[in-house]
Amino acid sequence: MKLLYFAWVREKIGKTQEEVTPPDAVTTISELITWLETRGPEYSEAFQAKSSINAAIDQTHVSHDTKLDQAREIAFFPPVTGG
Amino acid sequence: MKLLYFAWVREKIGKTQEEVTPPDAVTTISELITWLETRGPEYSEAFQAKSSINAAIDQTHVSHDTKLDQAREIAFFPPVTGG
Amino acid sequence: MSIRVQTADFDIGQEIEALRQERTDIGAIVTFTGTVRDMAKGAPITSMSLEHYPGMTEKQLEEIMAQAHERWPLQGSTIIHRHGELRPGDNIVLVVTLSSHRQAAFEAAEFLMDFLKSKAPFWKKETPVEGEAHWVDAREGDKDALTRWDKG
Amino acid sequence: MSIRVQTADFDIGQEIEALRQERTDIGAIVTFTGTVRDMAKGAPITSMSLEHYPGMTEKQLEEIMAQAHERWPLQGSTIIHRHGELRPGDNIVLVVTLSSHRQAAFEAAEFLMDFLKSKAPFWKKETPVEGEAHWVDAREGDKDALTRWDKG
Repeated sequence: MKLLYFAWVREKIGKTQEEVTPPDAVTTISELITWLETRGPEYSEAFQAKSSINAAIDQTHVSHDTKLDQAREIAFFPPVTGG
Repeated sequence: MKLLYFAWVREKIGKTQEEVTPPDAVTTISELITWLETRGPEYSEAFQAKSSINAAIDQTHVSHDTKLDQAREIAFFPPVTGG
Repeated sequence: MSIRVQTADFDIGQEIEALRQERTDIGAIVTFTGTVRDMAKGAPITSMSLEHYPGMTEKQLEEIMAQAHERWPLQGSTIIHRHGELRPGDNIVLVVTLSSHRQAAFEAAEFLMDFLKSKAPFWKKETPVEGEAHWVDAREGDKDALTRWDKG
Repeated sequence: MSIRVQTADFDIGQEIEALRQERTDIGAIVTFTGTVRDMAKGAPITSMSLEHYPGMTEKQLEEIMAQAHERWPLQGSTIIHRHGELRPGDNIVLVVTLSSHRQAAFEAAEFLMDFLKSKAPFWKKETPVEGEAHWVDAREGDKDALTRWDKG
């Protein structure tokens, strides 16, 4: 699956996007975050304040307990500040 | 005092303005209307629907029981429809 | 603050630029433009004529604009209201409000429009395609709209 | 209905004209323009950078605009949101709504702005005159503003 990072999540992780293949046990956004945090300090720092991290599956806002199912594109970003 | 008429009040009375000198007994807007109605059928027709007639003394909206006092300019007009 | 009652048309973009100029402290600009509709109560019209009370109009608009500036943190505002002969599609009225806060700019513009609709001494006369020209009746809803701004 | 996410500036007057064209059935036109303020939390800034999520932004704006057209009798609407580097005084966002009724035009414009502020995937980074560039914190008030449109 393709992961996208925006704003300070992107800056902390140090990349705008990447392809990952998490283990089968990873079935929700929350589990995906926990798995990502094991990949290095840049991830654990980026996801430290979990309640401030928004997620989108295939460009739709979702909560952290949402199932990944056939997700192709998952994005992580801080609360939005446009307008 | 100077009287001004607008919109259909103006059209019914047939003039845009006039100078009048009502008797001393006329002390309120309401009494002024009653006196004007004696001046001819065009006035009694214009003031027929009294509750639809708005009045202003010296360019400020007033109710019909307002005293004329030292009024210089009194205007009569229908409910406004601008904007 | 700028108030104009005129027969001439106005340019919305120009009016905004006249207020904002080179300022960099503005966060929100709201405009409301009212235009002549081609239908009135289901019947097509060919033109509309707007009469007003010169002197009282300007006085009232100045008072209400001062009130708006007291109630909301505005950085600028403009009211332009046309009078005379207008045709369907023509501009009638323009309100522009500038503020550092969007809610203030929106509310002040709505407040000014509610006032213009229910208190400012303007009268509209419509000429329908068929039948005689007639004065437009006041809408009770416009008075009701204004009361929502009453305090306490 | 027109939605654009772009780095280029926009001209408010032109956007209004593009919607109204020669139409004579419109009664009310509301615009909201958001601009970059020179101060953030009391400290002067030199610039602002806006990042967004290409694809998701457009998808979301189309959905919310369709919702606005369902809820209010709109005759046209435009949303333009800029991204990239901006300076104090620059335009950020434009919303235009056309309706035969003024209240509908006002409410739809406010609804679209509340959505843009609290849901659309844009992020602002400010560069202060002194100190380091920082990402702007979300305001709780913006989320609250959106909830007022929730239906029973």
